[in-house]
Amino acid sequence: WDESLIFEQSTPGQRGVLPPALDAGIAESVGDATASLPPALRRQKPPALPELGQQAVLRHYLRLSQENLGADLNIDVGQGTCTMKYSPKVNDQLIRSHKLARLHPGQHDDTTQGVLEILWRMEKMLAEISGMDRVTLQPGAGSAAIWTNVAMIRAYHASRGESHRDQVITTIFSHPSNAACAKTAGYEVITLYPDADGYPDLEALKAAVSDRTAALLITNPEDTGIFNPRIKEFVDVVHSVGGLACYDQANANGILGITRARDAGFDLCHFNLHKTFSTPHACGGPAAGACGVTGALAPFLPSPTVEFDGERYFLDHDRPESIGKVRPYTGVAPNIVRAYSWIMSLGAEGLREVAEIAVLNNNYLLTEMLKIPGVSAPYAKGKRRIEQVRYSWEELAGETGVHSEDIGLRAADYGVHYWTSHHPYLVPEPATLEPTESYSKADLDEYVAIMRAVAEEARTDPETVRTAPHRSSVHRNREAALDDPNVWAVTWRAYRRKVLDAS
Amino acid sequence: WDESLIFEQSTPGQRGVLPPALDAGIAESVGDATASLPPALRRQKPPALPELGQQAVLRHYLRLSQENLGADLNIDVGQGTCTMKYSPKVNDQLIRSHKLARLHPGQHDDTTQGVLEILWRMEKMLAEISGMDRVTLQPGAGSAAIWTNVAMIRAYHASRGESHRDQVITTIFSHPSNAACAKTAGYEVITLYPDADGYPDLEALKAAVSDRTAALLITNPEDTGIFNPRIKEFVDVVHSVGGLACYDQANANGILGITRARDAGFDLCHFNLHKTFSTPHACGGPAAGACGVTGALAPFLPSPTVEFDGERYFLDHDRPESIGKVRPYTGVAPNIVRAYSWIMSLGAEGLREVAEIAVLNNNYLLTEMLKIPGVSAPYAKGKRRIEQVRYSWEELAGETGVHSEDIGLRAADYGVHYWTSHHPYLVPEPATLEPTESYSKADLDEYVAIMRAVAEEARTDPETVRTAPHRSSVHRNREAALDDPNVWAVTWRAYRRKVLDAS
Amino acid sequence: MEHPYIPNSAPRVKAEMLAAVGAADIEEFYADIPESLRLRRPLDLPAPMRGEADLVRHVEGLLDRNTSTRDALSFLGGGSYAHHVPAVCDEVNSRSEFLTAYAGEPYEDHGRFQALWEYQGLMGELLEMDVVNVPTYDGFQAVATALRMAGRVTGRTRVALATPIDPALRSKLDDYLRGAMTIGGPLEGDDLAAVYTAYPTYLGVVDPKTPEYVAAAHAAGAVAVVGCDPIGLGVLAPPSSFGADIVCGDIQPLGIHPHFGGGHAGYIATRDEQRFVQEFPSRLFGIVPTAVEGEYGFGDVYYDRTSFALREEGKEWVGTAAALWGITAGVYLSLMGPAGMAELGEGLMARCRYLMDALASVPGIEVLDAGVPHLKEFAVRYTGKTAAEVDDALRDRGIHGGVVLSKTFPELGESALYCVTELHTQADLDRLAAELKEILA
Amino acid sequence: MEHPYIPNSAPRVKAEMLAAVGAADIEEFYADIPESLRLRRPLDLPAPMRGEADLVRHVEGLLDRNTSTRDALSFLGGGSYAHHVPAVCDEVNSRSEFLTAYAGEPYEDHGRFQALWEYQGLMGELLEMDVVNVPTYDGFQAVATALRMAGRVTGRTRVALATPIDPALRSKLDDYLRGAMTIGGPLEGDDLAAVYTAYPTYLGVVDPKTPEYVAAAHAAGAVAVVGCDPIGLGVLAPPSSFGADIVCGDIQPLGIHPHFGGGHAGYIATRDEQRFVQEFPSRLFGIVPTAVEGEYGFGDVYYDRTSFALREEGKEWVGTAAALWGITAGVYLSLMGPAGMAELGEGLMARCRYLMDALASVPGIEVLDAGVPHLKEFAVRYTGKTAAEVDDALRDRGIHGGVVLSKTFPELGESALYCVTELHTQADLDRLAAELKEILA
Repeated sequence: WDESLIFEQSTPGQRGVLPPALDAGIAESVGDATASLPPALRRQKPPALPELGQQAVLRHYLRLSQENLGADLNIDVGQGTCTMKYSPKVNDQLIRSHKLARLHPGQHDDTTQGVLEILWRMEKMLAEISGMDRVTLQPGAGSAAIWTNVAMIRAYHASRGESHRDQVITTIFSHPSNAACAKTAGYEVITLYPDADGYPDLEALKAAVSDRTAALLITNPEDTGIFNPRIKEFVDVVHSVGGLACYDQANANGILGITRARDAGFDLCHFNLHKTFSTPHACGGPAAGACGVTGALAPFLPSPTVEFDGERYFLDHDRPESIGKVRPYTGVAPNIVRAYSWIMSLGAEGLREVAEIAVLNNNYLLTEMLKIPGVSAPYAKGKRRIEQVRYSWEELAGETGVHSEDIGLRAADYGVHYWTSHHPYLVPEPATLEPTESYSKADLDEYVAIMRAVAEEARTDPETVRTAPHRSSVHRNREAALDDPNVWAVTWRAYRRKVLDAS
Repeated sequence: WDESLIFEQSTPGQRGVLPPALDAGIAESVGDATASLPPALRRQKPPALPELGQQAVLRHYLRLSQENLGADLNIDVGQGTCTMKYSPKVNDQLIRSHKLARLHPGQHDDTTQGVLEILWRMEKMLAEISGMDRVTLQPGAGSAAIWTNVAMIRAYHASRGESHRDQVITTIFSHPSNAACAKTAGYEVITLYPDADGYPDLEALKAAVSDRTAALLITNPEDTGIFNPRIKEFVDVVHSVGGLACYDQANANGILGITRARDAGFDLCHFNLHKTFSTPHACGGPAAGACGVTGALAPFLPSPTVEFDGERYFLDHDRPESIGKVRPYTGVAPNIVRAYSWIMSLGAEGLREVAEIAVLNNNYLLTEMLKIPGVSAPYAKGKRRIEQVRYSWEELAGETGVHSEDIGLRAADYGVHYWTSHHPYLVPEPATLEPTESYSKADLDEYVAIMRAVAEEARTDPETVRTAPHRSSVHRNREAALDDPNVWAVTWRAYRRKVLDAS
Repeated sequence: MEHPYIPNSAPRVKAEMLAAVGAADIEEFYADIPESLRLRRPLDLPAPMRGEADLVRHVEGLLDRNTSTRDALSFLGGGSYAHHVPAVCDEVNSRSEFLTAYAGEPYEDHGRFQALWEYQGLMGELLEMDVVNVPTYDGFQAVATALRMAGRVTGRTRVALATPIDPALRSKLDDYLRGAMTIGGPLEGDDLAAVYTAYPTYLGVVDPKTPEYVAAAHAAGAVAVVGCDPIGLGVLAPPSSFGADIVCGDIQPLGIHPHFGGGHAGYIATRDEQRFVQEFPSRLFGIVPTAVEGEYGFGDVYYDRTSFALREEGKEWVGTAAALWGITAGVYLSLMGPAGMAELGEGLMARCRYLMDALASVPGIEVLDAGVPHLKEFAVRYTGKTAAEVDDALRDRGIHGGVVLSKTFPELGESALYCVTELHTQADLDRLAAELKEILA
Repeated sequence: MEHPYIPNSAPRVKAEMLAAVGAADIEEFYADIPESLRLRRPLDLPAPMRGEADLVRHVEGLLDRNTSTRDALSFLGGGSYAHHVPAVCDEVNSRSEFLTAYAGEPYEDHGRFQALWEYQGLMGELLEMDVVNVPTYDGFQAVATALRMAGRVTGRTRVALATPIDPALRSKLDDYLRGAMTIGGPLEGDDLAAVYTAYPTYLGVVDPKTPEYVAAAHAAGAVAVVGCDPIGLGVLAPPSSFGADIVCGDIQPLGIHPHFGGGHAGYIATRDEQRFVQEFPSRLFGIVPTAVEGEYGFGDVYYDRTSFALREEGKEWVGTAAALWGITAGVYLSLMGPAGMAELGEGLMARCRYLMDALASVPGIEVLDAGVPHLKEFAVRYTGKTAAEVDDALRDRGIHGGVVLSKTFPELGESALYCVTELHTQADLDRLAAELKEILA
């Protein structure tokens, strides 16, 4: 398909779904209830929404869905640091029950004992996995969890009269939200770069810490896939000046049951339930995040917490030191139930198998990728990696002028994703592959074969790669329009006004 | 995609889903229960099923689904006489409830009052729509409903000591199952052909009837879309010799609320719930059929019937004259509930609108199709049609050598279905279009535009049409293999043996 | 009225289209229908529920009056089975692409053809047979057709029944074979077209003599037709291994919910011999090369035997059937694999035996055929209470008891057919035994 | 262990891969992790439920302990709403292609980009505003970000609240604006960055003075931020019509189930002025020509303002958010169209007024703000019983009563916030009134 815009498919008078009719008794009793509105608050002109029959709406969105490449449909190991593992269909089925979907989050606890028990049990399981004392499931995603941790760090220092701590230290290979959340919370951000071996620079950290240090926000393994063996020293350095250590565990998949945040001395950590615990990413959310903290930080957890008195589960809103709400209610319940179900289907032994196979897959992929001429894996040459590897096509680019981005777009022609990864491009011509435990050896072999084929094309027929995609729904964007205020168009209204009416 | 065979994707040791573990207490108590099997009945070698992880199985079938063109995704007016109307998603949602899906049909009536009420109400509604006295919902599809009617006709005559009636009369434009079911039930089949105007030949009928006549099985309108205005005379002729008149109402969509089987004197009729009452066709079933009969035939209905004593719904198995079972239990319940929901969303006024718009759409399509050079609509020139039209590309074929079948395969390249329709090809180079009420004017215009484009291609570039499809998952079959016992392969086993091992 | 299901009901569109076809009004299209046949009043139907939410409330309200096998512990079987349905099965069969497709060609509907061909192949592995049809309506139809196929193959007209069969199936056979074949009599004779054996039998028995029935058929020059629940074939030998000629039955247990009787689909399998293949009325999909080297195409094998092609000269008759359930069963077998089917079969036999033992110890219950192997079902006889009384008492305690046999198998006395599935835990089985002990005390 | 979710756990494959990478065992990959950090015991987790059916039974068993808004008549609102969700919304958002997609490029994920761009456009029509973001997490985040945008646009730091707001939202704002902006004070002054108005208010009022609050903001040189439940905009004037600069809120009412708080997604809309556009932290999808004439492409507008591009130099921060709900809301608005949204709004106002009238006649209930228009919610004060007592009594009668306000709005006394939706029939509303009459008698 190349499906047209829904706005172009409108026919006046067509209806997609009808609201329930108003009972005659109500209509008789109240008349036109909208008559009570002052004229300025009564809509004068109906919204210019398109008018379509139900089947036409359905067909439109089904076709758009077929123009989209979900993880269920491809060998999805190339989403940068954001590879999605298999999200079991049975968990989707479970959360569709009206017992969850049509549960109002403001219901009395007596009517929500089932979901509260799941939240409570999930907290206990994540506490065990991280070694932390308490866990909140309220944050809506990984970045929101980072924000939540920063807010708790701020509240912790404030409670101790140490609000003068105004610096947060992070590393360049940590997710940008670590830096950005700290800045938004009012902190000055200090960024550490890797040393020659690819580890965050411990000496730089030592130079950076002071009594202004509020916290270190750090990932391990970083997106390079290299585990920092001196992580406990990093934590100790920060603790030595009174700062807190906060562990971004978005990359936890390879170390489940192997090592835990608490064991390295961290005060806070967070997980992405969608990355590590299998919930689907839904085109970019809703996801779900979880923050684990030590007892010292627990008073600052978002409100409410889920508690159990031995007989009954209940929400505790009476938390005077809490940072309050980071989100309405208690979190993205369907994803929490999915993640709970996933852990329950695996158990301790299964989680460990997840980690081990994810790491095996990654090192297998590394071995095979490095056989492709033009590919390298910067830093820590010859070392094993944990969950992912940031590769570089620098050599191929130098040879052919074909860039990593081009390779990604050409990969789309072969039916797989490939993402060049986060700014800034510290690694030149980067590509981050993360196979997780979900993909079979045959899948990994196929992915490598695609990479090899594209690399060969870059040498033999670079134009084809540079002008890719050729087999996608559409061809390469003329991107300039996206940064030009005179023509960018975020809505159909704006497009009509700025582009259609102008031509 | 061009997805490989699932048999080619197997890796030993992989598992797709695990059965529940046996409780230790059971295992201890009974030991190996299979040990009780005599060796000849104990499977010695595991079945050579493929071994795949769950995600791989899912991905395989999702990709196959994307290689399939459901009615939800295209302008599906070209499925011969079998066009599918829009099957509302809300009805699919309703039938997925465990209250229906996980209802065992052998449950006690006290535990199935809800579904029995729906069956009962559905019978009443179809009785009103057809004018008949009783309706059974047991048949699994349209052809099974035809069989059921034939079986009731046979039982009726037998009950009256008239088993000498051994002939059934039908028309060439009636579905082949009318002729085939009658034959299978032991009847000699007499087939009427259309007269010059396209109506079944009344004189031929008069010549055919006798005291050997068991029944007339007839469609109206036939697949030509022409309503036979003398239908009552046909019925009267058959009645005059003691035969029964049975109405194949697969094409009822255009006459809902306009005219009824009973009004023309019919003794039996049947509907396809999937054609007329919107249930999805599921790649060719399960569908659902319904047979309506007059009181005289009611004793012969399949067993059980659904009855209501004013307080409670129940299944009545005590029906001594019944033909018995045509299918396990009481029919394809999910489709019956869907069809019930569909009627309930429309009501009498809505059903009439369905009929009227279906007919309007058909006549609009006829007008537009006839503007394409090379197309004709045989019979009854200039007359309006009811629900569908059998067109002929005879002129185009004569001019270009491109056949109707080629046009259909080329239409696939434009993303729509087109089916040449049933044997025998009485109409040369046939194509039957049936737009139903589900498609918008814009849809119909697009379909006609595709037909016009293909017809033009047939003139300007016949090779492209003759070798179509070009944009489907695969190219034209080498069909000879399908009729050669030495190479046909209905299973992977047979393919391995006859093709792979042989080469 | 503008209705969401009828886009051209929008008045402006309607007027435009009438103008395009040169009609004054829609009545004009019905000019051929004589006035005497016209219904000149609105149909007498319930007032519609045009709001989708109203419809949902109405239908959900009705369905809520059912007590499903998820709501109450169930031991019902006897032809419909509440085995576990893996989520992937439901996911695949609810895909719009499969759910709403119909009769497309092997090109734009390549996926459907491949999925059904793979289903045939997966069943072929399970059954160890080379020909399997696109599913027919249900197991009853499969058996009925298999027997008529046997009649055509042999030119004979009598079917002998080797084992007890489902009385409802018997009713179907009586109707479907009427005039063409007779049912009953000994497993021998020149008139014998087929011996029909159920494996397991309707009463759940894996009859050790099954191979002997097959041999008897062959000795008489008849076709051995075995009706077989495929769910057991991870542990039970496939009937082909002891010589069955036609194997048939229902695939509903393979990943398909009971759907109150809507989950049935029939399979028929034979060896790859033309004398059998030519007698199938059903469609048989085959794999075939295409114009492009290396591509797999699919199409109809030997189409010119069907009533689609030949009308009354075809074999019996064919319409659509239950293709979606065939695709679903294919998904199920792909998920289960050899190990899953073996574990499942072992688990069923173990649970069945455990429950037989447990009920045998309940005073007032006699387990029938306790000495022979059972797959998942077995019959019991109640002494002291009627089967209906026991069933009512179980229902009061939130249990769907076994299928009552008292009317259909009067020779067994007050009896019922209990069925286990892999969903039953030890606690479930113990609970049944405990409740029955109380009820029969 | 071979697990269905871990294909390479099959021992033979594992061995083959280890050999390929030249590793003796998997421990080798963890060589960099110091022994002191290694967990040398199994995690202490519940025993797993490896059989899918076991898992289903366990989780369904837990969820069955909930009483949903389908199980009991509900009048809960206050930020989460159980409006009708058309089946097509659920169908689209459960498609694997959308559900499991993530961060693909505009080519292989063209569908996601187009669906989200269309969502922006549909919201743009409803709001009559030219810029709408890809959804952020929830309405709270949308309001919080809108206010910080206002702070950046004006260079000022105070937010004045014109109307009562959700106390939970207030908690969010206190955290999110801390250190950057203060909340409270008059609707005037040189320090005023924004006036925030809820429309309708948390107590359900469509405040006739709303345009005046907007005007006050403008008079002070501040940004007028209006928090708006979009469900009412078929009948309520869009805030842009009376000058709102930033409109924001939650789209959960638009075709998304409450999901026990998982159904939220936030929108932020502005005029197409660079001073606003440059302050969005969120992604904004734009339509763009491609290399092929006539094709529509989609991509990120003005990406170099985000933290993805600039880390701490970007505007606030951005991660993923709630894209699937944006697609869903787009489906909803496409289905409803202008007529649907108008009928829906009229129906909500009528039911709300009817229930206000009905409860006003119940002795012991005082309807608050009865004289001004309400969309779908209103507050009542109980005299004689506490709100908790009334809520308990309603629950005993199978009704989820309105959100209890006694603790969050002590100034209102013993009070509760009742919400109607289009799902309520007259009988439902009459039933509530009758039950309350009994309870308060």
